[in-house]
Amino acid sequence: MEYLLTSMTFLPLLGALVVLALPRDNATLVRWTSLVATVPSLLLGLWLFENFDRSVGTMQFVERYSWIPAFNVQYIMGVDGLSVSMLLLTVLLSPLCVLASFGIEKGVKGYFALFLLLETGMLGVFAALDFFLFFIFWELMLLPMYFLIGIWGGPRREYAAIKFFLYTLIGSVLMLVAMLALYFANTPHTFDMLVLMERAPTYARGFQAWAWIALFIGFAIKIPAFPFHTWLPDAHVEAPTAISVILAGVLLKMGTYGILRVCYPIFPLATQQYAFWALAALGCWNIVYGALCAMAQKDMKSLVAYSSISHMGYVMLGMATLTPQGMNGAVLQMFNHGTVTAMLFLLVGVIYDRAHHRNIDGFGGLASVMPVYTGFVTIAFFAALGLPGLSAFISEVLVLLGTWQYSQPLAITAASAVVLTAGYMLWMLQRVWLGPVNEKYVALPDLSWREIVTLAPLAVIVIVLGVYPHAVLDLFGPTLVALGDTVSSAAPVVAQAALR
Amino acid sequence: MQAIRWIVLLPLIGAAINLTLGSRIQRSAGRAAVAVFGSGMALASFAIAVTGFMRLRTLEPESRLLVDTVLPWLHVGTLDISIAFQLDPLSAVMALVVSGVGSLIHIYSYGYMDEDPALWRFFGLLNLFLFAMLTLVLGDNILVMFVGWEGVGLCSWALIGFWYKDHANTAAANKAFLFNRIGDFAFLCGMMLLFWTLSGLGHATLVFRELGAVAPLLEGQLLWGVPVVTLVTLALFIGATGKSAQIPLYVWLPDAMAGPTPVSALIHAATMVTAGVYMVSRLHCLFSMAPVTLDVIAVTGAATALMAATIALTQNDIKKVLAYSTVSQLGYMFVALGCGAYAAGVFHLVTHAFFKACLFLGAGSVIHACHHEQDMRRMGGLRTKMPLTFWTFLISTMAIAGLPPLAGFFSKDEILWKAFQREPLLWGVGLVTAGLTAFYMFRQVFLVFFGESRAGASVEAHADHSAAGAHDDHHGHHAHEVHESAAAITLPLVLLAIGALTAGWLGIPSALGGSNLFTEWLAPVFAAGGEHHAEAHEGLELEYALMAVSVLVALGGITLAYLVYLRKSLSADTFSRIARGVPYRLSFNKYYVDEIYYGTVLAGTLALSRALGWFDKVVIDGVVNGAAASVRAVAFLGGGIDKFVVDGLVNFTAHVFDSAGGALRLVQTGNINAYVYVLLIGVTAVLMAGAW
Amino acid sequence: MDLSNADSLAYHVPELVLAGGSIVVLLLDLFTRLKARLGEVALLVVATSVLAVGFGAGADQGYLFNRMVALDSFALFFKLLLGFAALGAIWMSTGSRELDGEHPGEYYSILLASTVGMFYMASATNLLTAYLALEFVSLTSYILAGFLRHRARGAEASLKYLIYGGVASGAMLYGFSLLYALTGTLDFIELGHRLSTVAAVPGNGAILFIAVVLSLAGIGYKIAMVPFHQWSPDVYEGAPLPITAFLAVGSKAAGMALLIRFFYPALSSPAGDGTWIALHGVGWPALMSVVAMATMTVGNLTALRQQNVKRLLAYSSIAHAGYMLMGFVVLSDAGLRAILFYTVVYYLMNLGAFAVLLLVVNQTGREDIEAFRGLAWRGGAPAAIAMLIFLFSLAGLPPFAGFIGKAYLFAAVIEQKMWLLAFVAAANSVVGLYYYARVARAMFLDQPLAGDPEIAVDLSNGLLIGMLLAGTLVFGLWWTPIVNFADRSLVFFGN
Amino acid sequence: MSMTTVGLAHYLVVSVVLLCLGLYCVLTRRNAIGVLMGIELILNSAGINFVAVSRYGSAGFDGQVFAVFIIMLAAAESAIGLAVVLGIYRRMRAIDTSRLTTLQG
Amino acid sequence: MTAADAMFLALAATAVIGAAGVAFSRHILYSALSLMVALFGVAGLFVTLSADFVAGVQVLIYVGGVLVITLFAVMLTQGIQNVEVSNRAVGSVAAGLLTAGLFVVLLRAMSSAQWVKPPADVPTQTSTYGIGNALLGQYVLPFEVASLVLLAVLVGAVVLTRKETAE
Repeated sequence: MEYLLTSMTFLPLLGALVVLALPRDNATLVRWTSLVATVPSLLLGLWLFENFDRSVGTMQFVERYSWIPAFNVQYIMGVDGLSVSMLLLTVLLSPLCVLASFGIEKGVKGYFALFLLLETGMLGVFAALDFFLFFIFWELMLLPMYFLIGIWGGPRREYAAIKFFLYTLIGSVLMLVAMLALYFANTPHTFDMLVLMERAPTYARGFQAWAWIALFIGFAIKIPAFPFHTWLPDAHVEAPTAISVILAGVLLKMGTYGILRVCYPIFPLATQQYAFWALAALGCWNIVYGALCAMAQKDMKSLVAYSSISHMGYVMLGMATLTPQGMNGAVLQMFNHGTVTAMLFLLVGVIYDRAHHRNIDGFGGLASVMPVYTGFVTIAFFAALGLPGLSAFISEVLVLLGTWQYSQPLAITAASAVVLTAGYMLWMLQRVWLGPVNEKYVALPDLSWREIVTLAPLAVIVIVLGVYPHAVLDLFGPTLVALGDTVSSAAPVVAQAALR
Repeated sequence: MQAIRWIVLLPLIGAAINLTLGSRIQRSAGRAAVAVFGSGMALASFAIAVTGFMRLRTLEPESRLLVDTVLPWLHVGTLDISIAFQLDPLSAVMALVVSGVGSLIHIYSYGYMDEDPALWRFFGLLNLFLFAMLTLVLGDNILVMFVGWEGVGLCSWALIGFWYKDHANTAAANKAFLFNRIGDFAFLCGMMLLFWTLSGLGHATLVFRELGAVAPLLEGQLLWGVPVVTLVTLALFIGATGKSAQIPLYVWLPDAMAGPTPVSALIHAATMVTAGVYMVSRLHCLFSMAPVTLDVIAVTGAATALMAATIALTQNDIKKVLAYSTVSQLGYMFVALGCGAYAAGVFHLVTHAFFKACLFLGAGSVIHACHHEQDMRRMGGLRTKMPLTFWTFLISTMAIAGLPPLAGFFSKDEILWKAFQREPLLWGVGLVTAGLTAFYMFRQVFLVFFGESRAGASVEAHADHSAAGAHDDHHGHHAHEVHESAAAITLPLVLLAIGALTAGWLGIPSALGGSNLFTEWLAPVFAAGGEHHAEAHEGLELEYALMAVSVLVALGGITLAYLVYLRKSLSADTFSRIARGVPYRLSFNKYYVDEIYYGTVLAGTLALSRALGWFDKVVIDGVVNGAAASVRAVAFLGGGIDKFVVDGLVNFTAHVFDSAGGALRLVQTGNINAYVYVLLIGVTAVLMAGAW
Repeated sequence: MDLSNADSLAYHVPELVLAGGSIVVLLLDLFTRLKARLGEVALLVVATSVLAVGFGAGADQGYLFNRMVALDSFALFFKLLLGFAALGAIWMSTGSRELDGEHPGEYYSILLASTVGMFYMASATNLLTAYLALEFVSLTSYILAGFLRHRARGAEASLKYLIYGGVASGAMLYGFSLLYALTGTLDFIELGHRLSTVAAVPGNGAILFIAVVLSLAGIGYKIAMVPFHQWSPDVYEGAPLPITAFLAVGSKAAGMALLIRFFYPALSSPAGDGTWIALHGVGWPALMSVVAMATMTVGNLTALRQQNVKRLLAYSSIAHAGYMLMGFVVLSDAGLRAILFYTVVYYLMNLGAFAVLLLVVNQTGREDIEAFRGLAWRGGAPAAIAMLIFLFSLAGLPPFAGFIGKAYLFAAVIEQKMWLLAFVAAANSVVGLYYYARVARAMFLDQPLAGDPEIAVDLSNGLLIGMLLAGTLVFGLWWTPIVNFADRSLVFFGN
Repeated sequence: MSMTTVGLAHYLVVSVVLLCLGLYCVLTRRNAIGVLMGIELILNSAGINFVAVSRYGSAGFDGQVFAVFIIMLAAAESAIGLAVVLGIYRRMRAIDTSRLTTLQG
Repeated sequence: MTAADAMFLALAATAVIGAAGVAFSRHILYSALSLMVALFGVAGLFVTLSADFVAGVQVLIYVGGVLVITLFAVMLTQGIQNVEVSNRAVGSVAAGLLTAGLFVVLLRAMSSAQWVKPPADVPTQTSTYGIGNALLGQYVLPFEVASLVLLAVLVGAVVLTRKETAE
């Protein structure tokens, strides 16, 4: 499996090209081709999951080729536990999203081609080990995302799309500046992340500080951390279902992934310095703030979007603690949030497809109209509110445990969100699914087989990981321990200019 | 010991099958199939629990511990948690009660829910509840217990809102879950504090059987100047108040009566609400080290017992009376725990499970017979129509009133005795409560079973609405004749009544010549906690005297109820007019606690939420994007805000940039002279800046 | 190698071909019936010239015509680029509907002459040649801008251009005269040598600064940098579209070449480690970095509200001049390399955008954003996708060549730790995206209205767009050839 | 600078005056031909400088040659300028620059 | 004050007054005539600088060529049709301030500058001979290029003024 990561990353792109070559009028063929195009990556992902050596925290399956020698840009792909879990999440969600997109009628070819391109971008981000390559993949996702929201989105899609685009770009340009500064901080100049990590102890404190902040803002916009989050509700509300799923399920993770992949090992000193305010306090605030905002929403999707903000707060908080529990919890939360929120968005999409609106007050009693649907809703909602036995509980409790060691007041504040989360989740459940049946929606059909197939795997993952979290936890345990050590043990450089 | 897991897993399997395939089974194989399957799982679980219990009995008292490790669960850093179950005397007792009473209620449910189309769901949820409760009880560490702890909350939510088409039911369900969550939050905090303190001491563990050994290490550990163990236990106790409906988190329990009656019996009387009691007993090694917490528990318990009893006096809903009575009885248990008498608390838990379950089921039987009428003022005279129900109900009422030799007498008396030893004032409160209990319970009996039938009588306007018409579908059936319920309903009643009659005999104190088997059985568990069970022989006379007093008080309460409600020689109005009716109104309106909570906490949170939602939409969107309020004001004055929001200028920054762009466009007048101006101004400006 | 007039001729083939071609085209127009084929003839001429330039690559380097012009890799680079710009412009002209029947002989003749002027701009090493070349390009540009006489906007553009250019080149001339007065020489290199002593004389600082600033006016107006930019949107809008493209790409590149050639040898000296030291006492790098920031900001902000795509691209090209100036002010070889690199990718993507615009203008007769409404949904999907890629490349998004170009510029700036400049440029990239996205939005997100014509891609334009697109895509992922080429082209006299 | 002998400085002053008057002319004139005249003044002022420096500074003919080129190019510029103006006049019957503002923004 | 000085002053005054006339005159015809005066003044200054050839070119090309075309254009556009005779001036105050500012800046900078000094011994040549030599020797490339420029301008001017007969 020499080209494992490369094939995994670029097979969807190949699929996109095939899709573009298909006849325009045969939508069914396009749909199925796209679905098939996501499968090889999924299989490779599963193979990777199986064959990844879980006992070590080092990079595996590394591929390294020279790309632009003049600029010392290389093509380096490789995975450690952190990347594997995210790759896995991506390849799992992609086929489901394609399946969930079968209802798209307009510009089918374009939609699926863009989706597959997006998948390549996402996989590339998680596999790239050269900063320049990373950046290119990072930006590669912007375009498809812009169009997927902008063309296939809701009524205010243009606004949402451009807002998403601009916000992300602001982060990107800051990242670009920091990346180039880092490039010049090393002699010989390099973008090789592994080398950059090795040299981490030689970067001066001041340089680390501002570069960290610049990168952090870039990543924080993606997470999205307060106060860079306002693009998220808009983007989610307007995006088509599958795109919301990808957005919440994978794209948000890139922010936290980036922090762990770049900020932590390359700027350990700055991480130490800023972890509290930038990550822990902000994360904690995200948790509570997102939950409170979610409570005030009237649109189901926007509620779920704010719940994402809240849940991503756990990730930030957990990773800030640098404790094994906190960091493992954070990464596990990334994975779990990916599956749980994917379910939530798929479920909201189901009702939107039928009723063509998402107003929480506009429904009622769907439980008796669509019992199977309600079953999945219940699983997803209770997973989202952190019910023990379901996956999100594990990660949240780990994060909270880690946080307690780090700062008790933060842990208590964060833990208080369990009440708020339960509040808005149940409140929505009550108003939409319970109560007297709304006469308008008596005749809504229950889930179709296609919808069940998209939801069931996620539900299974949610339950299985609640009982046996080590299936995923083991992947990144050693990686995170090493990462935590790097950051904890970082010491300032003595009398040595990092920038030449 | 591989079998223990099946105590837990069988109900889970039952739940999984019934919840996923149940509706098909019910459609193809009939309602009975679902019920039999569900009940069968519960019974099987009970059977295994019995074998486990038997197995324990064969062991030496000190080694009565069976552990079944199922799966390593969480191993991160110092945290090492497995999914494991343990059977020791305490958890065995609980498991027996839970699965035993649970099985009976399963059977009862088949009779009670005879008209409900979603029987499969009901049985599925009951099974799921059993699973969760048994996990709570049998879990060998705090985290597994927490799984059950929240799991029962989930089931409680689902079952209270079982008839989800009624908005009130779902509201009650949510309320229950949220109040439980508040407790869970505290529980979580306590757990984390405990874990990290122990971890810091080099003994990171949350496993119960190890805690006993490491607990003494906590001595002298401080956090924020307070002993850690006190903080831990207080936090855990707050968790317990949520689950076990104690002040200040009790308010959900009465509302929870919106659920079907078997649910009230199972969850909100016999099992789930006692989880707090079980938890405190389970962790007695910690609680015993925290005298402050014990005091808090005792006082809270006593206050809850008294307060709930006073509220129960005036309620008209048959189930609400029982609900407040439950709250009150749980208060008793906490008094016992607060006094360090864990065994006594658990003993009362067990007896209470029998008689309260029986009472609820009896009430259910009545409600069922009266076509879902729950207002006692519309009942009466059912004694003859439903003899079996009446007798079982009466036995249980006598048990709860503490009349010897029924179960309640022994357990309550032991608590009172321990309370007296600890602090006579506690005993006093307990005694008053006992009297009130006897009064309102017999008030219920008299109103429901004696006198003339008042079915169809009009009730005052201020009747309690929240539970009055639990179930709209069944209105309009009033004209039917009331008759005794089916065997599926009466059989459990009888069995439970027998329990209510005899369960107390397990713990006849030595003062009455008994051997107090129950305390002895639990002794190995509580030995580590240092519970004193050296009987004070010199206080024997005192003990007799106290027993007599409490029996007299109970009889007094019964007599008063008789005078007011049966003989009517005393008018209830006389009492309600005491002190201008203030006490009556307070009691009738449950001290307005709901209203206060709603007005402060809930309204505050919602207001904050709305404010932040607005803030997020307006201010953050504005500020983040770098434009101050002034810019917005300008945009607004310019009449541009609409265009701006609607027409999709990305955000306020865009607006600023756009304005700048607009301004720059104005410079581009198209007049060539002006262009040359700009050129020259540019040059001159640069020259001036550079030359000087 | 310092050749006299007669010897120089052998090294002067590209210019001779162009100049000859210019006359031949005119004659063909007058005396033959080849009117419809003149575009192809002009293409052939430029192609020959470009080939001639190419054959000169790697050969001897030196001064020609008594140090009037230089023959070095730097000049070669720009001549190639300018040749390609002319090729593109002519190609577009042949397919442009608005130029149909508009005196093709004169048109192509002047276009070729203009190209010669640009070649001289890129290779001038003397104030006189520089001025002459600049005026040459200006004069021909005035004519070309107003070539469509039936269009009022064309004449207006031409007049404005002329007046503005007259003042700007007058100012530059005055600046040159002051430099001459201070040093007594017209030769760039000699100027550089003498200025270092002149600048050391107390009291000369102010006049030197004035001379530099005034000189900048003429060159700055060619590359449309603030505050000498105002002519460009009007002229771009009024001129025929291929000419707009030619001005935006060629004229700007030639100006950039002259700017570097003038400022680097004359106003700074190499430090030996790949960086340059500015002439002491004249703070032109600081001045220019302010100018660079102002240029990109003004260009981007003003572009935000444009409705006319041609005009929008005009402002965008102002902004891009600002980006390129970043490479200019860092005073390092890396910066120069970045500029060279950027001119190449800028050529590809900007010409590409104009080519798509031409397609739309040809078929709708309109050049505002509305003309692009729903382009992707009315048969023009390939064109829309191409436009999208060009625009987002202009915006500097990976994986397109524009990003790499911008990355090099940023890298040069960051290497010299000019954080403010980097920050302003970063902010500008974001603003820039917004208006490019507006066009993208019109093409993809908006639905066509009834009556919007179908857009078909014809072979000629399609081929041009395709080639530019291929370049934009390929160089976005594999840009080693350009970077090597740019690296080799950094050799110029005074270096 | 002394007033006794005419030197470079004197010519420079004259050229500065001409430059400024030319610029003033360009700024204020609304008649396109007037503006073009202003440009001629500017070019002339530069020409004076070159010739003066050629005389006083270096002995070569560089400056004078430059001046010849300036004159030549100025003529060319006028030719085009006037041609454009005539073209505009033919169409619009006006050559007022303040009315030539269809291209703006 | 020597005769040369007087000559300089007179010619400078002529040039400046002429230029002022161009700049301030209200009538476009007067402007044109003032321009002629100014150009003659400058030509005279060239003579004082021993640049006879340049002066000759100035008179021939400028006064003889440019000015005649200019007058022609003025007549074509205004004199004959009499549409708008004025040479309207707008914003004179601001423009005055700006140019005055520039003037002051330039003069101040010049006052402290040290101009280039002539080399020690200079062989003098007659201007015309020298320029001729230079144009056909050192500056032959610009000279040739200039011819190309003029050709292009010629063609362009023709195109721009040609009546649209074809259409």
